[in-house]
Amino acid sequence: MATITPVKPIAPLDDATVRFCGDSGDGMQLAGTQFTNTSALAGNDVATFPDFPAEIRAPRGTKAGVSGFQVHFSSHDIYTPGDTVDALVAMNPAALVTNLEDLRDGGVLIINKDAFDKKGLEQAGYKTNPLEDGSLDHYSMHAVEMTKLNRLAVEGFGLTQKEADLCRNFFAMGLVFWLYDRSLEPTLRFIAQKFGKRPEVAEANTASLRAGYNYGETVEAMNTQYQVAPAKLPPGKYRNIMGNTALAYGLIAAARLSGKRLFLGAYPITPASDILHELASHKNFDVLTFQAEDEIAAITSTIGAAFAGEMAVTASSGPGIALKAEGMGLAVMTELPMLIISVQRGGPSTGLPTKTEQADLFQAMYGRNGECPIPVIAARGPADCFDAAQEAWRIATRFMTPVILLTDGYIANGSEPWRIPELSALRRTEITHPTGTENGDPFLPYQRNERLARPWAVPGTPGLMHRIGGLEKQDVTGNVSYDPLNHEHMVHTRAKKVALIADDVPPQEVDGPESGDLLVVSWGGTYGACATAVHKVQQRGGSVAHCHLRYLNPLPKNLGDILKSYQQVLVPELNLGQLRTLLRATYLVDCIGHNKVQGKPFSVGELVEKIDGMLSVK
Amino acid sequence: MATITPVKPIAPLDDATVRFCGDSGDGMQLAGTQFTNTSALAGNDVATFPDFPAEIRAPRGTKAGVSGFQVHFSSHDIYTPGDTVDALVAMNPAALVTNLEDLRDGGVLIINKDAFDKKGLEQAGYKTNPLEDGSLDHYSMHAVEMTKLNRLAVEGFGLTQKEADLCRNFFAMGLVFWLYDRSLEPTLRFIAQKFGKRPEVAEANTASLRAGYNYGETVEAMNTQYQVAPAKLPPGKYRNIMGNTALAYGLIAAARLSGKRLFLGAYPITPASDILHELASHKNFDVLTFQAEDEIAAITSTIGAAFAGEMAVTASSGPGIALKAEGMGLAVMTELPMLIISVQRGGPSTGLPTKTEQADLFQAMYGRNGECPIPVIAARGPADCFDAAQEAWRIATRFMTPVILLTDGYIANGSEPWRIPELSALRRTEITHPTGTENGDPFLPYQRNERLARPWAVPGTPGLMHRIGGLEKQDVTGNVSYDPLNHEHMVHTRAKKVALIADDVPPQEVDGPESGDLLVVSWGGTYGACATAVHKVQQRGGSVAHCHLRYLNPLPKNLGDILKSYQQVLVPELNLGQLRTLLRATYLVDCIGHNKVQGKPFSVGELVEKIDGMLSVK
Amino acid sequence: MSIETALTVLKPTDFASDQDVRWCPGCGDYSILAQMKKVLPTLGVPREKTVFISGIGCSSRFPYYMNTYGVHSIHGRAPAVATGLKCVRPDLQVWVITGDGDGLSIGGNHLMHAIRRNLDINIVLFNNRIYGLTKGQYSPTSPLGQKTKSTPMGAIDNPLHPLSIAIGCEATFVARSIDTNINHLGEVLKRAAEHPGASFVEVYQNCNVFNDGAWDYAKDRDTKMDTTLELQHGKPLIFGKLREKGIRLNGMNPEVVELGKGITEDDLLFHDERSPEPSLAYLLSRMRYEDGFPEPIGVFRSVDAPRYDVLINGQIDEAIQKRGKGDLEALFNSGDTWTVE
Amino acid sequence: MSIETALTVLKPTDFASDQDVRWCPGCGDYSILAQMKKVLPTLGVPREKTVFISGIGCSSRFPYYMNTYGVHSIHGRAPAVATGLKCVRPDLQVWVITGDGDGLSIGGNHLMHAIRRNLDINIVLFNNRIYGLTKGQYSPTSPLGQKTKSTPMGAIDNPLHPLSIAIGCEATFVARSIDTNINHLGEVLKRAAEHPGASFVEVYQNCNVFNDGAWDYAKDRDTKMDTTLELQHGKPLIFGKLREKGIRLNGMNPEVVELGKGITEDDLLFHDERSPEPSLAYLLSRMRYEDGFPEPIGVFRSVDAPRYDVLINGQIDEAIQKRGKGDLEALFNSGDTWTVE
Ligand SMILES: Cc1ncc(C[n+]2csc(CCOP(=O)(O)OP(=O)(O)O)c2C)c(N)n1
Ligand SMILES: Cc1ncc(C[n+]2csc(CCOP(=O)(O)OP(=O)(O)O)c2C)c(N)n1
Ligand code: SF4
Ligand code: SF4
Ligand SMILES: [Mg+2]
Ligand SMILES: [Mg+2]
Repeated sequence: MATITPVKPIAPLDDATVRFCGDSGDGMQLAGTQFTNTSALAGNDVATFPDFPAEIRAPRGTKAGVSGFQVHFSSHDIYTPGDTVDALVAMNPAALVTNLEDLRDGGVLIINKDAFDKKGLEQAGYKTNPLEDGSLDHYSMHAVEMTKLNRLAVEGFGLTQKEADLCRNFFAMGLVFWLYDRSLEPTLRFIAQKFGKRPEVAEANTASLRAGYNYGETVEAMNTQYQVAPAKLPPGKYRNIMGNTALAYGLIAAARLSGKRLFLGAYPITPASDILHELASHKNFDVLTFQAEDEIAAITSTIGAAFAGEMAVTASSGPGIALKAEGMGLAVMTELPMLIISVQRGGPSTGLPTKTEQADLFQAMYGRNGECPIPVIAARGPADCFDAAQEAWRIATRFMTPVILLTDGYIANGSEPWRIPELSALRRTEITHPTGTENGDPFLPYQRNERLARPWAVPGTPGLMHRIGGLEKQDVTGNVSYDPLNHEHMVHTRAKKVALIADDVPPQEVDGPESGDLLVVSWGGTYGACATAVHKVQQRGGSVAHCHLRYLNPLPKNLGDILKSYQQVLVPELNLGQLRTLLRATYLVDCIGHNKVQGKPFSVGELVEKIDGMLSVK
Repeated sequence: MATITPVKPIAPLDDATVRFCGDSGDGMQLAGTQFTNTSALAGNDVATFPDFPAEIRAPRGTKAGVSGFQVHFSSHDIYTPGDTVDALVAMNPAALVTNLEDLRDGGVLIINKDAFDKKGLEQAGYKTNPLEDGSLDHYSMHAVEMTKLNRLAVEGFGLTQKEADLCRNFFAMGLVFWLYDRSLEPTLRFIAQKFGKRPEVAEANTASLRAGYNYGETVEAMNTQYQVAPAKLPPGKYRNIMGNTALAYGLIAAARLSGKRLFLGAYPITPASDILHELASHKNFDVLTFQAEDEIAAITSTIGAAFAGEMAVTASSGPGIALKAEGMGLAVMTELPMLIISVQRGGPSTGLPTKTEQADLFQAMYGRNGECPIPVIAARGPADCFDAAQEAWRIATRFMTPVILLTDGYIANGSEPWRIPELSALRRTEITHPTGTENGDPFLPYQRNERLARPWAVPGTPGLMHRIGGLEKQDVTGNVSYDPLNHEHMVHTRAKKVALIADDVPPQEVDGPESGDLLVVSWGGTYGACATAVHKVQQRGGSVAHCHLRYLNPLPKNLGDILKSYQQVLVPELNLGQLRTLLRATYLVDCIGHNKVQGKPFSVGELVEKIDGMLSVK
Repeated sequence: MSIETALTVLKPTDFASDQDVRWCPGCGDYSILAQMKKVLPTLGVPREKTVFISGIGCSSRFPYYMNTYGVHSIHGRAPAVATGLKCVRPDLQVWVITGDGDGLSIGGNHLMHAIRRNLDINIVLFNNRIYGLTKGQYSPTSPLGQKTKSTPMGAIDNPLHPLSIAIGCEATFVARSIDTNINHLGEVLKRAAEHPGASFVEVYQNCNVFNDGAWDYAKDRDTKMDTTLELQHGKPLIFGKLREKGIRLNGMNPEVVELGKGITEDDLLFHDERSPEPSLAYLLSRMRYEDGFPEPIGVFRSVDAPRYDVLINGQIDEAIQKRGKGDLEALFNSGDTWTVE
Repeated sequence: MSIETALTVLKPTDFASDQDVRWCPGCGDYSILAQMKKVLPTLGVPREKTVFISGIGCSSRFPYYMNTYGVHSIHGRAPAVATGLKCVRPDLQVWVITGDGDGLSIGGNHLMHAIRRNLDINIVLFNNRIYGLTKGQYSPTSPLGQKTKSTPMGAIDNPLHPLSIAIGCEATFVARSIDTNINHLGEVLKRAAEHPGASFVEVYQNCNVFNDGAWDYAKDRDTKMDTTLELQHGKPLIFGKLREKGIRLNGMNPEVVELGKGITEDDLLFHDERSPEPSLAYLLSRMRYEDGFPEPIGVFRSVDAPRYDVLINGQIDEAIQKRGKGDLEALFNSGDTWTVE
């Protein structure tokens, strides 16, 4: 196969989007991750979007079993995994039929021809073979006998046929690596490390990878290679990171920098489980992970660990957060610092467990009995989870309050380059625990400082014994109190304490002109799509600015003024308008929503269209 | 004691408010209830407000152990138990000190003098004896040696001293009965019925009651008797009813009139438990009460019973409702009719379990993951619970949806006269279950009618076997679907279905002018105080109207227009402004809040003051 | 359970719904599904009178594959859903399908209470000693030391034994079977269905993706005769390839003995599934392979006791008998009333 | 439990907080409180190292009355709160106070899991067979037929037996005492405190307002010697006013026998609280007054086993030993990195 061929032309590109798709068993997530890492190492900015099938493995070859991984890589800053795909790898007919619509006209289509047999076509619902009926003519299509070629490549390593076929994703990777002129080195290192204990597998995977690469280099049909130059990212050391990993790192860093043990009380649930998995693998950082019997035990054990004086965290998603409602009430009443991480997924009820959504903002704000305010902040992307986790802990301890941190399935599983911070640049959270009272005075567990925070006295400290609980407390003493005016005072105090956080965080910034025709207000994981869309319109001279909220409760102090500086306000959300409702109620501003509830992120294109529409109406 | 004395003068009154207070063990609730019934039977309109101590019985004689019961009775329509008290019965110093501030200047003060010994005074925190230090001079005070007189009265019935003292509340009742010229008959009947099996106790109580009455008639110091004429209530047969009882009756009636068994899945919690108790005592109405192991089992068993085709209900309060959040999501996804009754109490967390509050509206609206709309309606008073329960069931079955019915501790334990409805006047809810499909067509469990309701096919029906659950459903077929556009369609469909209810309910009415200076908007248990306050100001010519909402989700269709017809909108609530937030977000109207979070209802006076203030500012 | 005779004779395939079965190829769940479909037609209960209720988990997808009524509810709550259903509709045959996580972790309390109430429902717990659906965390039945995604250094929670718990919660019917032991499994499911009261069945189920081989010792053709023991009512506890071994009681402790050499069947412990005292069943539930015992399969306990669904409806009948069928008019007019003209 | 020696010798009153005790006069909770205050000073753990955690119920007010750290948490969740606390702070002595409703109804699952994890906490369940705080509904331990506010025609749920459940859930320490049996109660609380692992103690407690006399048979001076049996390790099961009766094993069934007439102590069942096999403890937990047995009090089971709190912290130590104390810089830089100039 390795005949010498003339070097093919290389076309430079600004950016490109590749999607690998195939059956759940085809190793597409691995292919995507490797391609991402390689691109990142090549200096591109990258953004990824893994798209899993619903939890249960569907029968092989069916549409329900299709798994995809999209990588957007670029020579400039990017924030989204891309709207349309430039190159699609489809390992079987089901993958083709469910993904083709996202491939741009004229895009590269790489297909495993061997999978397009009668059964495969039937399972995908094809009446005729698309490889033969001309329906793919407007793509740059490469139907490769991948199964066959791959088996040949790994012959002689003593693998069974099933094992041999498991290498097929490396063949596909090799081909795409060639297409985008990528180095094989990082993946070869990965293979050596991962399969080191089974040399025959390592060798076979290597052979597959090279065979795919060589196929691209050799075969006449593939006549153009593309190259995406390194991006001009701010200088620094980078790595690629997934949202849940970054979140876990942020928690570990926050604990270390505040001198605390880290306790996670959690019950597995998609897409939050990886936080548990990640933290469980870092026990040498004094991280205790407790897989509780349910979400209620998860949050109440978290309350126990918070009372004990350590950094206590619970993490879950929609239905699991619902179960924590009563516990959150206790957390508010006891005024203990802790983090509640809500990785949003498609709802309501069990909903769409593997899909993303932003529909749990109301739940975070209001999903409890009584007047029960909890600060809410949201991360805007995978790498930002690192910072958001630390900021949440800072607020929690400064104000002695539980804090809800919202992310979503898209952020949690997506990845992007992360500029590795200098340790010295990280903000340390100073925590002081009272050590005693003066002159034998009684300890007053609900006496407050200027931020209305009460003292965090930890068990083991002589002289500070006290009792807390869910009944209304008398201010200052913390004794149970049924006094009407004290109750009103405490309801106001708890509300005011949360409101005061607005004084402790930076004022809201706006990206774009300080006033104008349109302001786009976003929160959470839609940051990338909104920022990109606004930039695009700005570049065309549109009078539009972007305001992305990290702090949802309390809202930033200057937000009202900002909103009133623009003629129109657009609030794009992956829900039916939850932030919009909050903004309307708070500022009486007639915000317009752009809402999508399809279990998937916004495309930049649809937002640009919406913005253009609003600008032209004016 | 029974010497013949001249008849004392009788002063006619429009209305009066009496409060009995004493230790939890003093039988004040019974005294209040008897006085209420007697007044109602005398044709007065009545409204009551029992005020329990927090759950645990405090040591006898302490302030924490004081229990009170207030009765407002009148010759005209009344809606509240009264702001200030005309006559206060205080059985001990602790009761006096905690209740005196509500007694109007010059009011009647009846005191059990025997309880004002050193220990009693100390427990109440009195430094000097108020009976002697002149501090009670501006009341019409009667310090009666009740303990002693009562023991004398029951001598000879063979009671122990402890048992004798237990009759003391009847002595106090007798005295008050005399004061307001009430008949002893109803209470004598009650005694005969209740203590029939222990004749010595019945006789002793009778003797105490009469002794108290005779004391009033005889003793020189009590020189005026008052009389409140019967009220001009609409003609009909009346009885006195408590909110939780009326609610239970409403449920029983709704079940009967829709041809269903009634299933209640509930876990005890104050102040909702009485619904369970009441329903459990009416098993001969085919009422099944299931005391579940917790609130989660309560709501999920309710879902099971709803799937089974019967009328299924769950009832709880704040923390218990929080635990039902996940179950409510399943109820929404399965689109089954059922009722979720939330009897609000003071929050957050365990809060103030025996006190009232309106702070769980947000929880009802938003306390779940995902876009998860549930219709919310609220009862406005004790008797209204009867109607509200039936209306909730009507909506649930017509639209195939869970419905949340909000009441509160004030309504639940309060009582008022209830005009007993004619059976023929009650609205029947017609329910049809599909019995089969045509020509062997497959059954489509998510096919919708014009109200977007799906068919309620019940197990046992041949040919209609189907499966439901919490994963997103394909519309029409009900199969699990991960399709993005179907998900969006279903999210919109569920939202629209709830929105359509607004077409099915009467338009919002306003009490007062159709436009003007001020509109007072209220919901739930504050109806009485708001209506009374608005009437008072209207009588003085103030340009104010009252709009009381029964339907909170969806809001009435004409509400936006109504709000915009007034210069100002006032929203009084026993929370920090939850309805106000909804109204602001929905209509962008700058509603003003009047908020109180003290675990007790509004007084008419404070609302009048607020209204006057707003009218004068204008 | 009240069983009505179906008019038409049904086949296993009649119980298959039109939905694609979506478990991983090779999953033990398939075999349990197949046995269920085989058993149901033999019970004489029409499909429309049969309801499957489950929580969340791979196992809990079960109802979708049955052409009966069904609820795929929320995690851990199936026993409670079933309770509401069965109370108002005691005429229905109700099955609860759960997993070791669904039933023993988040749903432990409901399981416990459904069992103690002795509602006439049939609970089948698919025990694969792992969380399948969420891709491989340890479960309450995972052995100490098991390395999973959430326990990279090994599990440190003592595993729960489903049958011990059930017996600790006043269970009236307790049994165990194995996914691949198809005849035995069918028989056990049938016995469970026929038991009037709450039946609790643990099925050893293989998750070949996240915990492959967890039960190999009990399933392997070569070892299973030595590692499991088929319980039979009134029979001594004998096992082994040649039925050469038995269980004898030494005080309160069971011990494995070889038959022959002076030990006869009469020296062995005899199984009595109907013993009113649950201590024997409890003792059997403690016999573990890792302690050198064969693990009993079959019916551990089957005793008659009042059923909650019958009692709750019985109180209604009794109330009606005593007080007459409820009369709304009389109810409304109870207590003191007065008339305003 | 790691016990440190207090420098000053404390008295029972030192453990009283400044809050008024607000149970009904005559409530059995007072006596339990008094015994607790007596026992704590004997344990040598300073007050500040002691934490009481409860749920909701009359019994759960307990922490307010102790001059230690405390959490009056939410209904049923105390074991979970305690778990979080004990994991991060194994140096603290943690008590969980719960009721029959709090612990066995809403909180059953947490109780079960705390017990099986064998965390070193001491769980005391005040069993008054009623919901006290909510004024008189039946509880999971209320007997069949009991008429309460929520069961006007009598309860129809089979009662749960707290100790049977605990033993069904792998408990390492299980005991029972009675509120008014003050010396015995003190002794049992002390044993519970000293047990390294999860201790579960059921206390028969009288609610004189809503369920007065529920335990009279076991408390009444005239009958208690016949209706209860004080367990002693290694001793035969003897009871009766004259210690004239005993418990003998007949197969797997216990039976009451009269001593003398050919029956000697040696024929009786001997108590072995340290038996690795929990079947004896289970059998003892089944002996009920209503079935003609004396109800055992004292320690049913006390065996050593690995503790969750030790193991979870042990894994941290092991990880540090193997991989070094976590280095943030190294963590951040793990995996492939690249530098942008
Ligand atoms: C409230 C809630 N918490 C968590 C989850 C996530 N979840 C789904 S199934 C499952 C465990 C499944 O394990 P098991 O019951 O053993 O079933 P299996 O998949 O092994 O058959 C979990 C944790 C959920 N769906 N809902
Ligand atoms: C979530 C929730 N549900 C219900 C309640 C109401 N409640 C408080 S205590 C209690 C039961 C108390 O019974 P038990 O545990 O036996 O304690 P006791 O009062 O008898 O000591 C209930 C149902 C509550 N506080 N929270
Ligand atoms: S993950 Fe395991 S239990 Fe779930 S379907 Fe696959 S093999 Fe079966
Ligand atoms: S209600 Fe019962 S348990 Fe509660 S304090 Fe009173 S006597 Fe004790
Ligand atoms: Mg499992
Ligand atoms: Mg109790």
